[in-house]
Formats: sequence, C-alpha cells, structure tokens
Amino acid sequence: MPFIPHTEADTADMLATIGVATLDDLFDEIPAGLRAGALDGIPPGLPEMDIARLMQARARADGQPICFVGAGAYDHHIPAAVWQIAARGEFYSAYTPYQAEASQGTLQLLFEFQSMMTALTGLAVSNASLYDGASGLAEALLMAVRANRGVTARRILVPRALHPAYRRTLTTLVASQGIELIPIAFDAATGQTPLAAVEEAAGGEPFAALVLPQPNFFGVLEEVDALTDWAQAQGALVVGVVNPVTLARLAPPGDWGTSGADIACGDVQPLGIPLASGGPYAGFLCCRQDLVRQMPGRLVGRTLDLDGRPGFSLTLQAREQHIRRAKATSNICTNQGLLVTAATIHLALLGQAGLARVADACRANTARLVDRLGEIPGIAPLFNGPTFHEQALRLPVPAAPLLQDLIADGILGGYDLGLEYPELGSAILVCATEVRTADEIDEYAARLRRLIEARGTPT
Amino acid sequence: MPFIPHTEADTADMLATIGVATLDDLFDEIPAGLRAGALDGIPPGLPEMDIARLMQARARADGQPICFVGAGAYDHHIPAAVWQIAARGEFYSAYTPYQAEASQGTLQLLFEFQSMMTALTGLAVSNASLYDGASGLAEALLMAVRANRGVTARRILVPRALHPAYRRTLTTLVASQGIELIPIAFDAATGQTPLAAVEEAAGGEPFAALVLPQPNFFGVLEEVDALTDWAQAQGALVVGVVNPVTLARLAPPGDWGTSGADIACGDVQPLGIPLASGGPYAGFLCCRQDLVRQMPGRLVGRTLDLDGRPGFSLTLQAREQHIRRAKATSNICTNQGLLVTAATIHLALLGQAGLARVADACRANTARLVDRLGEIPGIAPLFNGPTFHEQALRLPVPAAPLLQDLIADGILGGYDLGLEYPELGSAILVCATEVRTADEIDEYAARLRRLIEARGTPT
Amino acid sequence: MLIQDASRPGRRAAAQSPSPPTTLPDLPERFRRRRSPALPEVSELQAVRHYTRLSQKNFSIDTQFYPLGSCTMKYNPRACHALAMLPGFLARHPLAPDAHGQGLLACLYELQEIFKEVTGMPAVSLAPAAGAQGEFAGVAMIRAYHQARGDTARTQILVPDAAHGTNPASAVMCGFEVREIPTGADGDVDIAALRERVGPQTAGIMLTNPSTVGVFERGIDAIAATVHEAGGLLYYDGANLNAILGKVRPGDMGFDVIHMNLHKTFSTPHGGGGPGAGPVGVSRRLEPYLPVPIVERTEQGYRWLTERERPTSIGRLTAFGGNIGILLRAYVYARMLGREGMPRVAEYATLNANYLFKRLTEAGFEAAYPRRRASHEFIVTLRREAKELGVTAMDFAKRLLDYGFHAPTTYFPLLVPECLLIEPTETETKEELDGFVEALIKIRDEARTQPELVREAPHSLPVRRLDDVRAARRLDLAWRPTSNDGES
Amino acid sequence: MLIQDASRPGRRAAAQSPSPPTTLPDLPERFRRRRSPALPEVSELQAVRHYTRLSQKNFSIDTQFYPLGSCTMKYNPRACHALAMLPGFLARHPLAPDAHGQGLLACLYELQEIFKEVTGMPAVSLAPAAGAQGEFAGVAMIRAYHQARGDTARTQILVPDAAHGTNPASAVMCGFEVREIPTGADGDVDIAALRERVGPQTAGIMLTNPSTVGVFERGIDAIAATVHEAGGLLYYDGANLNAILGKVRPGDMGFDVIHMNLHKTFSTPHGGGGPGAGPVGVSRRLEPYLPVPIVERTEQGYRWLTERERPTSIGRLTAFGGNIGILLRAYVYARMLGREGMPRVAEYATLNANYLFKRLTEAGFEAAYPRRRASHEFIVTLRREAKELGVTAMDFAKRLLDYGFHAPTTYFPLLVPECLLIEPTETETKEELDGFVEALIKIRDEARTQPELVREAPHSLPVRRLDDVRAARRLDLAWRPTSNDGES
Repeated sequence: MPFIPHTEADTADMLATIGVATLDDLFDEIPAGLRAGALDGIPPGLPEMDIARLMQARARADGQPICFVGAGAYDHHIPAAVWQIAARGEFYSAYTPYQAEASQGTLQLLFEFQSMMTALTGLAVSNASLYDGASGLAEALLMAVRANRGVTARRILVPRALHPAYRRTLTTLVASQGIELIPIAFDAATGQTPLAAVEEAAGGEPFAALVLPQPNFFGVLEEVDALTDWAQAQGALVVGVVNPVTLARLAPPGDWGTSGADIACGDVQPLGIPLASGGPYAGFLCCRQDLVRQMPGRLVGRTLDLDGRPGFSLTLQAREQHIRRAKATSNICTNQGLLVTAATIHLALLGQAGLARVADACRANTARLVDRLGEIPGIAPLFNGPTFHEQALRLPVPAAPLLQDLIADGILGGYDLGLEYPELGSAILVCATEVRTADEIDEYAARLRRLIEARGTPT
Repeated sequence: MPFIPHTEADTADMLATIGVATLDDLFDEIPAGLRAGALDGIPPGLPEMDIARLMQARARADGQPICFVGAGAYDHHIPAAVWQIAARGEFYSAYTPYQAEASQGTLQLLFEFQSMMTALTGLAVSNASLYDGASGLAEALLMAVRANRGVTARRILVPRALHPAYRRTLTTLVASQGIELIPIAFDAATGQTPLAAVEEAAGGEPFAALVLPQPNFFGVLEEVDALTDWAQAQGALVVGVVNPVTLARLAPPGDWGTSGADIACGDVQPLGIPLASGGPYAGFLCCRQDLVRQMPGRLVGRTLDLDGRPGFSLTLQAREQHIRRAKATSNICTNQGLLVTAATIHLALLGQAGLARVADACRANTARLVDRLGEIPGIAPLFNGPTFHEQALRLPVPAAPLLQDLIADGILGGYDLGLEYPELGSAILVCATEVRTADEIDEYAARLRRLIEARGTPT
Repeated sequence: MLIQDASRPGRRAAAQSPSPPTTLPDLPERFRRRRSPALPEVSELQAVRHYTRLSQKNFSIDTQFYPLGSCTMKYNPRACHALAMLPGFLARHPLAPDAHGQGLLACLYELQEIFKEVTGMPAVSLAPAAGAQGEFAGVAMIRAYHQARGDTARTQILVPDAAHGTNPASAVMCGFEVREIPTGADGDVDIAALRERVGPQTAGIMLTNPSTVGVFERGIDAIAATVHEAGGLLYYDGANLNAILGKVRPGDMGFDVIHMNLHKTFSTPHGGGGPGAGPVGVSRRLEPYLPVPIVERTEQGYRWLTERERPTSIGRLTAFGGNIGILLRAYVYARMLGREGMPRVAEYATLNANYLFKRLTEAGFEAAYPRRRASHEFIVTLRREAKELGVTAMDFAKRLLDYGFHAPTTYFPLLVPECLLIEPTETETKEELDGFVEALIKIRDEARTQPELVREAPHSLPVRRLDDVRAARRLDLAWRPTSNDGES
Repeated sequence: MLIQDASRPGRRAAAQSPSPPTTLPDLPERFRRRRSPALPEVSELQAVRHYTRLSQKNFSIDTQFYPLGSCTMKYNPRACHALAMLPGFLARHPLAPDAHGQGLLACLYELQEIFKEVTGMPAVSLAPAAGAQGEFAGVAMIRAYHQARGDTARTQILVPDAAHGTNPASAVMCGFEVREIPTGADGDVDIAALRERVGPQTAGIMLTNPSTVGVFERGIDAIAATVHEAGGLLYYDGANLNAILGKVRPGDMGFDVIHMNLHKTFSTPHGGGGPGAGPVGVSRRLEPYLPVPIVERTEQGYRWLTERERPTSIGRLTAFGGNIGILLRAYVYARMLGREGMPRVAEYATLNANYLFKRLTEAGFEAAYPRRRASHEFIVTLRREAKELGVTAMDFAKRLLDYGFHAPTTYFPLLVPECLLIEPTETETKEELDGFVEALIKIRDEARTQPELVREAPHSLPVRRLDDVRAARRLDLAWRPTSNDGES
C-alpha cells in the first residue's frame, strides 16, 4: 500500500480500539446507495520505478526547442542553489504559517520577499504573492476599485497593449463584479499607448483606475510619467504591470510621474521560476502604504516575541476570507509560497548588480537578434517606440507557417501577433534573454533567412 | 570573483589589520623565483549559466543506451527520496564527524548503515565503508593477512572467476606488500570454482586466505559451504565477495559452511548509487567480532553522553593512520560518506521485503532475457552451473562487432568475456535488472536475432 | 538576521550573472531607474547558508507530525517533485505549440480522466490555480448556467455557517449574495432551515462533505433534492475529499460541480502556503462553461482547447494553463495510487482519525460531536480545560510544538468553542498517533500542575510566543534601507 | 531513535519495489538464505522524516562556519552537484564503450589539462579515489621508477614529523620503511637533520607545502636539491594546495609527483567523510607508471587508456575509473574559477587566515609560529589557558559549537600542545571571521569566570559530551534484532 504505513496488526489493533470490525464499518454513516464501485476507469497503481520511466519518456518527447519567445514568460538562468534549497522538505512540505513560532523559516523568507519587491517597485508594501501575474492584476483592480473612495464609477481603462492573456483573465475575474473594462488603443506607429487614446477611452467620464504595462506586451516602453500624472489628476488610481527583471534598469512604479503609481503588480516568473508550460508561477502585488488594508492575500509582519526578540507572523488577517468570510478583500487563501521561496533565493543570489547584468544581457541579446533578423529582406521592427528586451517584427511572409517550420528545426521563433492582433498583419514578437548565445541567435537568423528565401521574393 | 565574498573595502580593511599593503605581500615568504605566471593553459572563468549549458550538452551527447550489462555495476531503480535527502547541505557539506556532538546526523546514519550491512552479511561488525568493492577487497586481504595469526604465509588464493577488474586492483594494491596472489581455475562446464581447483592452487602449502565471490563474475553460484569449510580447515580465513542485493535471497557469508566466512566485502553500488561511469561507489567490509581491531576504515560506535543518553562517535581510532601513522591498519582516511548516506536511505526505503522483491525481479528478468536470447540459433548458456541474476552466453558469431552494432541501436548488449577470458571464445555476460521491461528484453532479442541472421548461418 | 542585513555594497555571487555585454542599446533617460533597487548583496555561500538555516526553523511534514485539520498534511512523495521537475517539462515555454507538448498533454489528459472517474463528474477542467479559484470557477459556472437560461433572479448562494471562509468569499466575488444555513447539534446541516431559505432566488448551495466539523452529511440526498427542486445547483467544496476518495463520489451524491484541492487529496506540496491547484469537475449541464484551457484528445494527438474552441467558457483564470507543475505532481501521485489506492486513502485516513478520536475521548478529552463517526478529521473542544484551568486551545497548540508536533487547527470551525480540528491523514503510523495522544495527556497534566509552562509555550522554538497585536498595530511589512531595525 | 527501532514487521514503502514476478527461476535450497536480513521495515514518510531530521543534527558548511584546519571547508557550489548529477552522466555504465562517453571523457581530459597547468606537472592521472590513494599511487610510482632502474636498495621514505598520518601509512603500504625528519622551531624542516638522514637508501621524501603547521617551507629549494642529489624523488602531498593554488606550482618547486585532494582545493563535497578524489600529477620520468585509466585525445575522439595501452602503469586502484562524479564536480568548479580564479583562491584563503591570525594574536591568543606568515591556516596553542585555567583546547572546541561555529582541528599537528589548527578558507566573509574571534574571546572569559560551563560544553546540541572511552571499551557497533538497547 503505497504511502500507507499500516501493518495488518496495526489495522486490527486500531479497529479493535475503535470498536468496529472492518475498515468499511468506518463509513457506516454514509447512505449505502451512494457507495462507489470499483474505479475501473483508473489504471492500477504503478511503482515509482514505472511512473518514472513513463514520465521521463514523456518529458523527453516534448523536446527542448531554443526559445526566442518571451510574451509573459522568460527563459532565464536559474542558479542550481535555488531549487535545491527551495525543495528542502522544510520549505516544500510546510503549510501556510499559521503557527508562527513553528514557521519562522517561511515567515522570515516571505518578509524578505516583501522587502525585495518593495525595493524593486519603489512602493511601500508588498504582499506575499498571488497566483500569477494575470490573476494578480485582477486582484489589483478589485483592490483599486475598493480603495478609490473618490471615484465610485466601476470603470477601468485597460490598454490593448496589455498582454492579451491578462486581458482575458481580467474579463473572467472582474467582469462578474460589475466592473467595466474599457480598452485603450495603441499607436500603430510607436506601439505605445498615447495619452490621446487614454483620454478617448475615458470619454470624459470618471474611472477608477488606469492599467499601465511597462514595458507593454509589444516590448515597447510607455510614457508612464505623463500617463500616471494625467490619470491621477482625474482621480483614478494607476496600476502598473511590470516585469521584475526590467526593474533593475527601468524607473520603478513608485517613481512614475509626480507621485508614483498607486499599485504595481506582475509575475515573479522571471526570478527563478522555470517556464514549465506556464505554471506554477507567482504574482506579486505592491501598493502605497495607505492602501494596505485593501490588499488581498497574505501579509507577513515583523513583531516581537515574549522576550522582546524580533520574529515574524501573518498579519492583518482580518482582511482575509477565513476571518471576514463574505466581506474579505478576496477569496484568496493560498499564496504561491514555494515559488516565492525560489524567487527570494534567486534574488539573493543575483543581488542588485546581478539583476542589472541580467537585464542588460537580455537587452543586448535582443538587440543582436533584432539586428540579425533585420538583415533579412522584408523583416523590420513593427513599431518605432523605445523597447526594452522584446521586439515586435514585421515579416514578409505569413508568420504561422514560418513559425511551424522553425519549430520543426528546434527553434521557437516568436509569438505570432496575428493571433490576437489580426490588424498587425504578419508579425511576431521576439525575445532573446541572457541565456541565448550569439551562435544560437545567428543560427536562428540563418535558418529564418533560408525559410523566407525558399518562399520566394518578399513582397 | 566567484565564491569569494570580499568587497574591495573588506580587502583593504583586512590588509590594513594584517599590516601589509597588497595581497601579494602575503606570499612574501615564498622564494620569488618560484612564483607562477599566468595560467594560460586554463580557459577563463565561466558563469554558472555557461558551464551548465556545456555540461548539459555533454551529458546529452553520451546518450542513454538500454543497459543489459551488470559485471560489477547494476542499473537499479533509485527512489527519488534517496538523493533529494542525501544531497541536503547538512549531509553533503559536512566533514568526517570528528566533533561528534555536532555530527550526530552523519554518525547515527553510519551506525545504521553498519547495522544494515551486518544484517545483510550475517557478520558481527561492519565498517563505515571503503572506496569501492575492488579496493575494499584489497583492504580485506591485507586485514586477513594481519589477522591470521595461525598462518604466516603471505599467500592468498584468488579464483579466476572473481571479477577481472577486482583481480587487477588486488595486484596493484597488495602485491607491493609481498603478498602472493594465487589464481584458482574455474570449471569450464559449470563456471564454478571447484574444490579440486582450490586444492591444486593451494598446492599443499599454507595460505592465509581464500577469496570467495558469490555469485562469481559469471553470475554462477559457488559451492561456498564446502569451500569455506575446507579453507578454514586449512587454517585460512575466508573472504566472501558479495553483491548486497543478492543477499536478500542468498545465504549470507556469516552462514557459509559450518562457522561462516570470516570477512565479507563488496560494492554498495547496487543500493542506491547511480552507475555514473564507475564512481563514486562505496565498498563495504564486514567481519567476525574478534577481527574488529584489524579492520581498516572508520567505525562508529554507540555510547552515552554526560547525561547518560545514547549518542554516536567514531571509535577504535587507534587503528587509524592519523593516530598510528606508519603502524595503522591502512592508510585510508576517508570513507565514501555521501554514498553511504544514499545507500542507507535506499535500504530504509526498500526494507527486507523490498530488497527481496528487487532481487527476485532481477532474477526473473534475467531468466526472461536468457530465454529470449536462447531462442536465437547458436546462443546458449556458456555454463551449466546455477546462476543468480547474471548469465554468460555463448554466441555463434564474434561478440565484439555484434556489441558494437547493438550499441549503435542504443542497446548495451553485454560484457564481452573475450576481453579477459580469451579461452571462452565468443561469449558475453548479460544481466537484466528489475528496471528492464519485458518490451525492452524482447526488443533486444529481436535486434540481436536480426544482427546474427544478417551475418549468415551460425556455425 | 535578514538577508538584507547581511548585505555589503559591492558583494556578489559572481557565478550567477552573465558578463556585462560589450555594447548595449540606448535606453532613453526618462525611462531609466535613478537609484539601484536595494536588493541584498551577498556571496553565494551566504545565500545558501542563510536559506538552509532558515528552512530549519520550519515545522513541516518531512520533519514533524502535522495534524492540521482541514489541510490534509500527508506525505508529499518525493518522486512527484522529481518527475515534475524533469528538464523536458521545465524548459517548455507556455506558448510552444501543442506538438511540442504531447508528453505533458498526455499527462494532463489522463489526469482529467482520472478526476472524472474518481469524482463521478463527466467533465473536468484543470485550470484553476487553487481551491479558492476552483470555487470561483464553480460558482461562476453556476451563474453562467442560470444566465444562459435567462434565469436571472437567482441572486443567492446558500452556505452552511460552518463552511470554509472561501465559500462565502468566492460567492461574493461572483456577484452573489450569501445566505447562511445553520448547522444542527449533530453536525449535519439543519434541513428545516435549508427548506426555509431555498427558493427561486437560490442559485445554488456550497457544501463540504464531510463537512468542516468532520462528519459526513447524512442528509445529503434530502439536501440535493431540496436544492434541485428549487432550481438551484449543488457545489461540492472538495477540501475534504481525502475522507471519501474512491468510497463515495460527489457526482453520485447529486453535486453539479466540484473543486478539488490537489495539495490536500492529491498530496502536492503545501510549499509554505502554495502553490495549490483547484481542478473543477462538472455535470453535463455545466460542461459548456468550464474554464479554459482543457485538454482534448484527437486522432492527431492531444491539444489544448482555449477560448477560441470553447466560446461559452467562463474564460481564463490565469495567463496560461494554471499550475501545470502541480498538476504533474498530482498525476504522478494518482498513477502511483492507482484505482486500488484511492479508496485506501479514505479508509486509512478515516481509520487514523477514528483511532485518534477514540483514544483522545477515552483519555477524557471532550469531542464536539461525540456520537458521530469521525471522518478524516474530528473536533476536540477544550472549553472545560479553558474554564477550569485557564489554559486555552491556543496554549495547548503552542505547547504541542515543544513536544515536536505541529498543532492541529485551532478555533476553526468558529461555531465550536476552544476547538482543535485534528486531521492525522493516512500516512502517519499508529506509533505517531499514540505519541500525540500521550503528549496531549501530558500537556493537560502540565496545565493542572504548572499552567504557566503551557500558557507561555512554546519554549524550545527559534522564537517565543509572538505579539500578533503589535504586528497589526505597528505594521512593519518590509525591511527598508534606511531603517535601523536590522537587529532581527 | 534508530531507523531499525522504527521498524514493524510487514511495513513497507510500497512504491519503492517492483511487483513480485509471476514466475521465478529455481534457486537450489543450499544457496538460499534461511532468515530474512533484519533490514528496517518502515513507510516512505518514516524514512524521509527520519533522515531529514537526522541531517539537521549535523553542522556543515551549508549551515555553519567550519574552520577545520587541514580540511579546507569552503563552499561546495551547488552547480557542481547539479551538473554532475545530470541523467546523461548518471546513466552511463562503466563498461559502456568510449563512443558513448565522449561528453564525459571531454570533461575528464580537460580536467587533466587544467591540473597539469596549475600544478606544473606534465602528466596527470585522475584515477585515485581519495588523497590517501593518491599518496599510495605516488609512492608506488616512486618505487616503480627505482625498480625499473634496478635501483633496489632504496627502501626508505623520509617524512617530516609534522606530516599527515597518511604519509607514513601510505609509504608502509608500498613496502617502504619510514624515516622521520624533525621540524625546526620556526616550522621549517630541519635541513641539517635531513642531510644526515638522506642517502642511497632514500627512495624519496613526502612533503606538504605549506606544511601542516601552516607555513610555507622556505627551504624547499635546498630540500629538493638535497634529495635529488641523493637519487631520491620528491612527493608533494597536495592537502594544502589551496594555500598556493595558481601562485606557486609544485612542479616548479622541484617535486616529482603530487596528489591533490579534490574535496579540499577543488571544493567537491566532503559528504560526511567522503567521497574524495586524489588525482596525481607527475614529472616526465614518472609518467610511464601513472595509474590507469587515463584519458587520451585522438583524432577519433577521446578514449580511456587502460592496462592494455599502459603496460608499465602501477595499475588500477579501483574497479572502474575512480570517483568520476567527484571529478565532474571538480571540473565544473575549475571551469567556473578559470585561470583568473585559481590564484584568487590562494590569495583570499591566505588573506582570511592572516586576518584571523592577526586578530586572535592581538586578542592575546598564543600563536605556535608567531613570527611566520600564516598560509591558508595557522596554529593557536592554548597551553597557557590549559595550565592556568584548566580549560583545554578540546573544551574551547566544544564550547565553540554552542556559539554556532564548528571547531577548528584540535591536537593536530601532534607536536604543538593544546593546539587549534584554524583554516577559514576564502569563501567566508570578514563578518564571519570577526564573529569567530568574538566567540573565542568570550569563551576565554567564560573559562576564567565559569570554567565548568566550558569544560562541560556543548550545552545546546542534540547530545552532550560523549563518552569516547566507553565507546571503545564497550564496543557497540551495530543494532541487533535481539538487543534491547533500542532506547537511543
């Protein structure tokens, strides 16, 4: 019996103590008609040896194409120490730290994480994580609506240049609460979200919050200072959506405009979390000090013990569902503790200088990639706005079959922008992080050139 | 500076405290003429990211052929828990437990290992491991010569059916101490080492010890009871060389003959240690209680602390080189602690029933393999003696090119016995452990049949 | 000491970052960060040592018995972690084509099938990232169902008063009003009260069964009939699924939708509070609304169905496919259990709970529902000890830590005073349970003879009892570069 | 509790063994085991919990400063472990053909080249499984060299009295007689004494440089000339190579053969006592005798040279290629250091040692060699404290454990009374060293004011001071199924 320690003697003794004859007698309060039969649809149990063989074969089958896609999930180096430590049983198999004295490891680590995220975002408060960047943004918007006492309108302006999957997630999670998500157009030349478009989306009516991705989905840098100042002047809160790696070099949300964004969120994935087909990742959420009581999710505070020594515990639990139930700031119950553990160790290993080097290397590699691909006739940047470490490229031939041919060669060549932005024509979004070598970039360019040439003269 | 924490300020402060101006001044006692120049033959340092890429590519390049070779190293399932725990920093980065109070983890684990090995071998004492099975056997023989006070002759009888690499290792390690290693022939029909051959090798002269592999290199079971009784009647010590997995089912050395073997040794590799091209493995060494003071290597004993509570410490250190120097029982200084950690966890996870199942599955799989291969014309067992989980097979065509063709198909088809036993003609030694599936075995048989048929009618 | 306090300007784990690029594209001044973020600057050994030592300050399943009720702290097999972390799985970008994810998708498809079979639900989505998201998805599907039928008057969700806090919170997040149903003295839902509260305004009811008070809801047939007759749907909160896994199927009890907490029943890591995963199973009538993505098997292989192929879906709950790595762990676990292992989980979890229940009540502890069969967990109330000895459930809990046991859940469910909700799980030995009983008896003795010892517990942990009031009043939520409070 | 004490008949970690085969070939009765071996019968969780908790009882580099002299307890990079444990490396059978090991062999070949460059030796073998085996191999090569020349009268090996115990033990294992050379008051070898003892009977001398007393042997040129002129060879014990890595090369000092302890200088894991690896480097005249296997690069790729291709080799030291996995770890470490990183190791190891040396002597502790520059380690003698306060070096060592520091090496080398041999290594921070100095000062204060506190230390560890005499007198080396001593 895998994972069950009972010997026959144990079971007999225990049943005798309880005073029943069989294991089945323990279910005697359940109406007989409800009892399940054999679960024939489930295969018989496998020893670890056999499931290991199966999983190894399946993992191998998925291959490991060379990745030139970012689009919300980034292929970064993860130090070996990160997961060797995060997977230690004491982190891996502990629960939410309800008994603070027996959970100082997790609690202190979460406090350190909160400290790192406030340092990165330039905001005063960070929670201990949410599910991922997209659902975290939804929580941020609910929070903004609750927090914005000056504006009762449940309207939020959302750039179309925000990640499409994030926009879809928002629709699922906040639309049912009567919140209206108003799209903002992007400029076809720059790829930025212009102030004029924001004004047009607002339509002169009050709105609770403006979402500001930096960089936006196209990798383009938004004029966050002007947009932040304008939106706050309208009484709206500004919710920044940021990639933490870029914050090593980009102005943090806390510094946007005159007074800084009110809330910032994003995905922790680029900080030590493997791509892993999309999860588990972790969302982070930071805000101004005065918004802390509207914060969803776990918060760890530093306090003192009976001897006056510092220690850590979950705090402001009165916001949460297990206390406040229907009136909680969110239904959220878990954070993504294990991923936060990895991210915290990752950031400690990189430090501020290391993270800046990673950001620089990503920018340099993407620039090299764009240069190389740009040498191919018909390929050119789609937008002329400033970018960070992703770039949208126009292609001379249809993107989808090209990407298919590339993947057959073991290259994940880019994200097909036509899937969500048909108006952009044949265009892809590419990214080359610090782990891509010059050889890999040149090889990609060479193959792409051959594939395009094989399709005849570019139009 | 990888792994060096010093900031420039630290270095300056520390040099000032010491009272020197530069780091180089710290080497001022070294004759100037001896100072090394630049190490141009060594490439510049690489970040972890780059060396990881290189190593991953190299590890992939080596492929993972399906393994039908045993011959001293066995492809067994290793539970995931084994190395996840063995690699914990507290085990991985601790030293030899000189400070017992700060090393109870390692010490208790070694005591448990010693207990497991005595249980497996049926002997009273086990040490805490030696380098590997072959060098461990050399230590066992040196020990036997020291311990055998009744026989001063430095002659040891060594079956040719002992693993050839072990025999070569003995030559390196014990011959320089004036010990004569006398080979014993095996029976060409049974593959066993017959008593008559032992008697012939002894030549009526005293000898200090008889080496008895069980099973022997050919996978054949020796008549250990008769051989042990005979050798001990001659005043010799009997040194068993055993595979710990087989001891789940085979009579342990402690039960051989009337009084049991005197010493038993072997390699721990089949207990949770990956094949890994041959190392690190670990040797084990067990003996009768009265031989303990001749034992080389570390020994952990259970004792009491100041409060009378049990605890563990290294004991009988007076045998060892750091105390006894030139008069030590061996020059050995390390054990193979990390591997012993893995093996101990492995054995705890298998238990007696699990180990027996592994042994049975190996026997059943090897039997299936021998059956399938035996259906191919010209292939038959080379010996008719009883076997455990390896089998020598006669081939109808030369072995070496056949094995080469198989490996090109991703199958490690067997060990070419002709390399060390040219008199055996074209023959291989095969093994199918519990991890080999019926499909893999059948696939091997099918390919081998095709390869042999392609070479024409068997002779 | 915080890692931030160990920081020194210019120190670095130098092997962990790339060499600086030789050329760097221009970044306009206005976008640039002015001051470096105050991230810790430490060596690799400092980081490794810091977090290794920090980990040792945690209780965990791998180190202690952890009978935290409602959390199912059973053994998380190490193989699940190793196999979910295979490089082939980790390296896959979420936007890679399905053709380069057939191995992964095969696992996820088969996991969907396993969940269908073991819950008795005909359709499953693995998308929700946690139990609470599963609840949201479930209630959102109920809402979508009624809306699709034009049945827009159904504005209420019924929730028993003993329910997990997530239930009402999730219902509210979906725009519903919550109506509470009282629990009877025997632990079952008060069906008379239910009948009063149900009506055309009822969108559905959210139930945990076995309930949070640790007993099987005997009136489940009547509840299902009552709610269904009123046009409402039944939501099964799978938090306690471990208690009945393979023995009773929520689908057979009449539930229309269920979420599962994989970190409970399917033994995925708790990870200090997550990640979870909250797959949902539904009846045929809710199938059109399942959240995306869902894995489909076709003749050409497996593929992910998204909003495109499932236009009536409630949509996407996270950016990509949910907590995939957790799903892989659950898959490995489910395959190791197999069809025969699933009911054994429920049997031995129930055996352990009832054994502990019996031993504790025989030792004189008061059960909250003494006449009921315990499910996988049960409630002891220490109201007598609190009153007579001045030693509370919290004091017992803290003192248990000194004995090397994690505390049970305290003060939940809210309706039982001074309660401990105790869930031993099926992976603990009889010896461990016996040791726990002995510890509780000893603590009660201590409460009689040296109550301060218990009231001031714990005494052997890295910190003594913490001042939670101070934590909330003098909020200190992050280290600041300028602060002088680095003494911790 | 021992894992054996947790055992219960019939309990099993059932996922860890294969299903019983349906048919099993016959095994004749006389070969069969009669009673099952008394291996522990525990659940998977029990095993995981037991060994996880056991690990927490260790001090280790990953958790504590570990200034154990002569052992070079520096950070073992986690990447080395991860990359040596890649499945492609682990799965390779030792008898697989070289063609299926080109990735591995490339690493080993390059490691040989790196070792040649950094030691100044023209040829290297990676075969020895540990430092002591490297010593054996080195001395065996010296023996083979003299024998090949017919120079059979050379029966003695010279060894300084301060040498590691392995030196004389290894010489004896090779059939030599050991002659000791005294150490002068300044820590250098007494060259006059050497000149007296050297002669036609001298096969060679074994030297550690820097020596075990922590100073560089200034007379190395004279020693080399003396021994070589007498026809002897020089053996370099690489135990202290970390002190001079990339700064001075043993080959340039005139040594004929060297072994390296990879778990010291090349940061492979100490693993609770192993595995080590002890590659040997030799001058051209010893090259024919190098132990096998050795990796060669040819136009067709890399291949392993064995006894067949190297008939004059001293032979094989283990069954297969030595501690390959350790060599891979050392390779990864060496590549991360690179040419510029190697001398830095020596520089900062020496900086840390001299800083600690200075701070301790300034604090009033007595240095064994006060006028010498410390190498990577140095000796403090507590003879004054022992005499005046009755608190020995061992007491200081045990009390340090209470302060969270592993103790330095005590009572080695034997020629300095009440000594601590302290080696901080290059990977520790100044703050850590300062903390260690403060702890030693506090302990000396305690020794003055409450000597019992120090004499009975440690007080905060899993056990108090252990009775080693009892351990040796009442030998208890294994748990026995029948014994009733399961109380531990």
